Amino acid sequence: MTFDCTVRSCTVSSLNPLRTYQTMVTMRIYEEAVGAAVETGEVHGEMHLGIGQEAVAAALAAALRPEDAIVSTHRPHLHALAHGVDPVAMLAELLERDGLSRGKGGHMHLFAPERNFMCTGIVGAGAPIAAGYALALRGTGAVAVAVAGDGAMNQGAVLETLNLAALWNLPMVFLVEDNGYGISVRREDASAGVLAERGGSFGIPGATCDGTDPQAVLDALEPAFARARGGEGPAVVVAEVYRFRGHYEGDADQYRSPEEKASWMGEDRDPVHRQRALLVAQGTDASDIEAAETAAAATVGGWLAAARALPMPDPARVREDVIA
Amino acid sequence: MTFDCTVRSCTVSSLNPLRTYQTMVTMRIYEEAVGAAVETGEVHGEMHLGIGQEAVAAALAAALRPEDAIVSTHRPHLHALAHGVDPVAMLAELLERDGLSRGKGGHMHLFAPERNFMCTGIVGAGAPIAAGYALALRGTGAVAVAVAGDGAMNQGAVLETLNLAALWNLPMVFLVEDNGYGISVRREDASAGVLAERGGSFGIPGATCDGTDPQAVLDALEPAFARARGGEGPAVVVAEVYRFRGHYEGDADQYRSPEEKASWMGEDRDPVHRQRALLVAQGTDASDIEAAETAAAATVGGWLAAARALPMPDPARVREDVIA
Amino acid sequence: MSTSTKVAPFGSQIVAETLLEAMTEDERIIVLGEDVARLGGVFGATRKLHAQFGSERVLDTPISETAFIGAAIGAAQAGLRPVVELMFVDFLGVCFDQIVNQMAKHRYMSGGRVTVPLVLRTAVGCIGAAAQHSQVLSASFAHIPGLKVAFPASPGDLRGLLLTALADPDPVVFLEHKWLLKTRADSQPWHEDEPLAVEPVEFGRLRRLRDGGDITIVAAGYMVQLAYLAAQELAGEGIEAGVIDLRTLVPLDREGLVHEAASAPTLLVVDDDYADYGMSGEIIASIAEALGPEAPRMRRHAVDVPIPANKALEELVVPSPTSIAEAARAALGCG
Amino acid sequence: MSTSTKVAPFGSQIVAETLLEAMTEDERIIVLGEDVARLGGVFGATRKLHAQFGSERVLDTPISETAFIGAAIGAAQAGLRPVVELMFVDFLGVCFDQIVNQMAKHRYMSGGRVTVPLVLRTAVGCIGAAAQHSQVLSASFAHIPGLKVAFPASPGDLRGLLLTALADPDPVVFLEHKWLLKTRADSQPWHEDEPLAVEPVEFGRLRRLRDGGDITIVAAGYMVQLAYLAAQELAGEGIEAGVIDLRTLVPLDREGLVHEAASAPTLLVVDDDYADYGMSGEIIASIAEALGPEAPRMRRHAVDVPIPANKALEELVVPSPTSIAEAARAALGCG
Ligand SMILES: Cc1ncc(C[n+]2csc(CCOP(=O)(O)OP(=O)(O)O)c2C)c(N)n1
Ligand SMILES: Cc1ncc(C[n+]2csc(CCOP(=O)(O)OP(=O)(O)O)c2C)c(N)n1
Ligand SMILES: [Mg+2]
Ligand SMILES: [Mg+2]
Repeated sequence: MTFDCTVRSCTVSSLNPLRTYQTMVTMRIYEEAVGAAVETGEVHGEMHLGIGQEAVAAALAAALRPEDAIVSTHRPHLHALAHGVDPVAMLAELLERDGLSRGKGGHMHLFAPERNFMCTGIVGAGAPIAAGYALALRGTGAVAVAVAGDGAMNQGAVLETLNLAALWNLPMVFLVEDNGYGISVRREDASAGVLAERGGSFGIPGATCDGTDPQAVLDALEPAFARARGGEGPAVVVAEVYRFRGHYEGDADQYRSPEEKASWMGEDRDPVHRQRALLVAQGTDASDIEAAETAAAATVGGWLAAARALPMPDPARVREDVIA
Repeated sequence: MTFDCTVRSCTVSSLNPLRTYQTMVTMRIYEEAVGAAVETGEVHGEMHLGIGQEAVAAALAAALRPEDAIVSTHRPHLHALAHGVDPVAMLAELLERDGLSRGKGGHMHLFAPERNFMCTGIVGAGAPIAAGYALALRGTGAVAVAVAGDGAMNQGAVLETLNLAALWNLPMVFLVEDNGYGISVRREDASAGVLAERGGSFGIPGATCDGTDPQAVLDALEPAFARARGGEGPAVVVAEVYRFRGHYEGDADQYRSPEEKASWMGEDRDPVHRQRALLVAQGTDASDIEAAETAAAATVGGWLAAARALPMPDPARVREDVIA
Repeated sequence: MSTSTKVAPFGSQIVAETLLEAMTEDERIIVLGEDVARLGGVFGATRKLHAQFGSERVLDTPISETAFIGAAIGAAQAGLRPVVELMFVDFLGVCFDQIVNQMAKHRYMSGGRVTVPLVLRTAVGCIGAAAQHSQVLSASFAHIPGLKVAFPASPGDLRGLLLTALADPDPVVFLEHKWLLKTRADSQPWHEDEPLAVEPVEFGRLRRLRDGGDITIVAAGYMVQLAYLAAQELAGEGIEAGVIDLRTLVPLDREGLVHEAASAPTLLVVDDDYADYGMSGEIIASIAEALGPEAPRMRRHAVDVPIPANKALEELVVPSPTSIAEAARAALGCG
Repeated sequence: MSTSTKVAPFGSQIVAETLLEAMTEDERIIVLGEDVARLGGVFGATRKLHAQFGSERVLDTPISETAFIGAAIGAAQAGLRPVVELMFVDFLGVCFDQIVNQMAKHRYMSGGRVTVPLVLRTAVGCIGAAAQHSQVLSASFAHIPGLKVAFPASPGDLRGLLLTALADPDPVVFLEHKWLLKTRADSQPWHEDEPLAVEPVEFGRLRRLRDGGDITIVAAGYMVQLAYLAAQELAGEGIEAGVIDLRTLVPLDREGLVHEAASAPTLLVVDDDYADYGMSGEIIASIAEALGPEAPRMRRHAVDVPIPANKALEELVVPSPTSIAEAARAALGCG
């Protein structure tokens, strides 16, 4: 079951390729900065980066409205950026400073209530919570997005939520970032059937898209969002991507072959490079491309400086915020 | 996705209608005796009876081999009888005597390791355990049956197990007794989509059958068992039934309309009466029918007397059997 | 006991009427769970709510505890005040992640930016349904930082603590003992005011229900009633037993406990949850830490095996007035 | 410390080699869990097993803890001896029903007719990954009758207790502290024999690792090592601290504990699981019940909030040698 744009007569928007490129470069540099902070010891815990998956987040940014909710995963930064979560407060939190969560949450536990954004480090656990947002938002035109990896699609929490979302006709989009692996386990060794059809038995339509191309992702997301906003219920969108880093920073990552990595991470398929190539092919001025890159680097540089200027969390408050 | 007998070239057996009738009457009387024991106070806990669902169990009895495993639910007696679990020891356990589980398990916690039979009172929890039996039995030609109610099909445990069973090509049959309700909640208020298609997204075929007709159930079960025995993996079989009693003995059962009850429980649809009518239509001697009924009553009467002759559990052993 | 000629309501009715009242006042309250709508709850504790408020606010759910408890969390964060029913506490295992890692931790993990104001109502205790439907598991919640745990002992507290839970900014696990739900509001062995008139009861303050110079029995939930009956039995033998009702396990009134223990020559903790690594240990340890050698002699009487099916066996395992009295005598060295 | 020139193996290697040895001897042992096969476990504790025994006996699973832990139960009942890995103990919530209501209760509910011989290995403790990946939750298992809970404190016990677990007829929850997995076998602060030569270690018998006339520190798992380091620090100040390793929380060596406590003037329980309604309470209460006024002064030092992300905050919350020494001084009134 897939949704058909002609039937639904929704018009899919065209992304501005240059702005999208700048967004994607910003995301890439943001994640690289976070990775570098692991090296410097500013981050001492586990760190999962979204490098390679920027096209999905860039498309998501275009599909989301501020009042929408999104519950992300252990790999959450790009979704937060896409939804307009304060990038400095988030970066400060990632660097274990007095950030988004006062240094208590850390990178898998980002909360931005002003954007109805959160994430969780427990695989699959976000889907039911997204359903709760959807329940509360039902009828307002807002949508709740549950992000899941391919591996998460086998967790009872997600599967139960597919049923609940269909049953209650919730305004939800299940966004699956299928990077082919759950840590070391290949999708085909973990998931029977086709992920986009996981909602099928509950009557939920699904679509698969090329997750390295932001326009392709938006083409898949928009009808899903339109359905949900229009009160027609949930949809599943699977974006096929590749994670460029190990599962976490420090992962030896020997479970993926060099050939496989090369096939996904080359210039022809790296989403950032692809988007750049698109600009070049469209005849965009080299200076405009360069300006976008410079702006992205400057932006993240500024965020990083601002985040680093924030104090460390107050040790006196470590025992606060457990209960009121 | 349904399995097609012509394609699979499996031959479905014909049940002997008279023997099947006797089995069903025996089951009916057995459950009635248990219900009566609730009245007498011999059973003091919750009691869920399978009255109305005998046709499924009778067919199951024909499909099962002694070495197969079956993990049943909170409504387990008929499946136990179908698999040849000692009816006296079980009855004794139900009557809180020194029975199958020394009076410690009770009616939702019956264990007959010699038949790889068990059940659990936690909805959905049996499916993963059945998968474990299937894993251990894989390659032997034996099958593990996971029984679930319609309501259980929304529990993460069952949904996860569908994936696991498909992925590992486990010799499993998911037998769903769809009686239209999970306690008071109607199937359509709890389950999106079609139950027999729940396995579809995992590549598991499913079939729906008339659960009031034992031959129809066997027609659906046999190809599923044949697939599993032949190493072709799991299947889902949904049998449409009605529970004639409240959810538990004592349930006021006002959530089901008198009209609905009448439509299912009349002579034309009551599986026991239907089977009797079939015999009559086939020209079976009235005396043979009567003999079967008498035999069934005598059998259960004998079991009941034998069970009641067993002692109460030994209070001195109440703290044994927690750990070795 | 009440002297009113009107038949007293069941505990379940008190819960239902308190919810009805609260829902009338606060539009943000929604109720969800298995069989809570059309049936009004398997124990009747949500009766009439669906008729009154309809399917937008009173939702029957599929048997998907993870999904609907998680949904309650999301809805709470989005501004609603969900009251979610876990039919029997024994089912916590299928949804414990949402309880342990989500609702309990969101406030802390967000540095206080997010609160999860929901009430997780669940039926606890043994009314005869064996090992998977008779548990209390109160300590399984109380062990996890971030959850409040209320455990009413009487009809009045069913209402008083529920009112407080409904106004609390944090997730409150509200343990409803099945016997309390199933018996009438004038059945607790001490006098209480008309339960439906009870005001909110503060969390974290124990109450002394009975004075006693020989031994003090500490309990929570329905066990408080049984302890009271045991105390009455002991009084007939000249043993004066005090009875303490903890009311909430989290926050725990350690100060009050230590105060009570300081004047008690002997102390007995009664619990129908499991003994090991549970409430009884917490109570005794809290007192031992605070009072050291000044602490009274302390003993526990709690469940130490899975609940068996057979009634006679069950009675050997679950505390009763008789077994509590016996444990008290043993603690006093006169058993 | 070992004086051998050979580099000592990591804790994770000890687990893997012990499993390899046991699997060679006992064909019924299978290993299943997330990333246990091709990767050899995220901590490397199942390395080489898949290469050695193939996919029939070493199975990577989907991220479906309920399904595969349930499958381990069924397989155990069908005659296999599954070793199932729950990657982090923090994930217990998604599969707790299979643990609480199934594996723990089948023996009892079957009147002893069924046993569930499986080992549930899981990584516990804080190595810096915040509130959902740093928990210990040992008491959450130990509270439930029917589970055995082993908690090795040293490389030798990783092997010795695992060997016992693999031969046990009951479900054993085997808590592997991450620091123990990630550090080398000669890193514990006391001398131990070559860990890979260690024999099975009996369940339910604590061990005293250090004598001390001033205070006795009781702990389990990796906290024992930190307690030992704290004791060394205290020795420099003239405070003699004994160190007790519980080894298994279930069965708990209450007799041994009481014996140790009887000769200790002060006792400190250290736990990196949560303080409330947990192990520290159980230990203190067990001693208080048995010894009454003869009990030593008792204190606990345990985790009392969710684990924060920031390293400095984390260090304020998770016990360290320094904080243990400080707690010991406080307990002695010289803090
Ligand atoms: C319930 C649960 N099980 C296991 C884990 C450990 N874990 C963290 S991420 C991960 C893999 C997730 O794979 P996927 O959903 O595909 O996301 P990806 O990492 O590929 O983005 C696992 C197994 C967890 N956090 N929660
Ligand atoms: C995890 C869990 N949730 C809820 C229950 C309570 N409960 C027992 S039976 C039942 C209904 C089951 O419905 P279904 O699966 O259709 O079986 P039926 O009773 O109709 O045979 C419920 C909700 C339970 N035992 N376990
Ligand atoms: Mg993935
Ligand atoms: Mg049903």
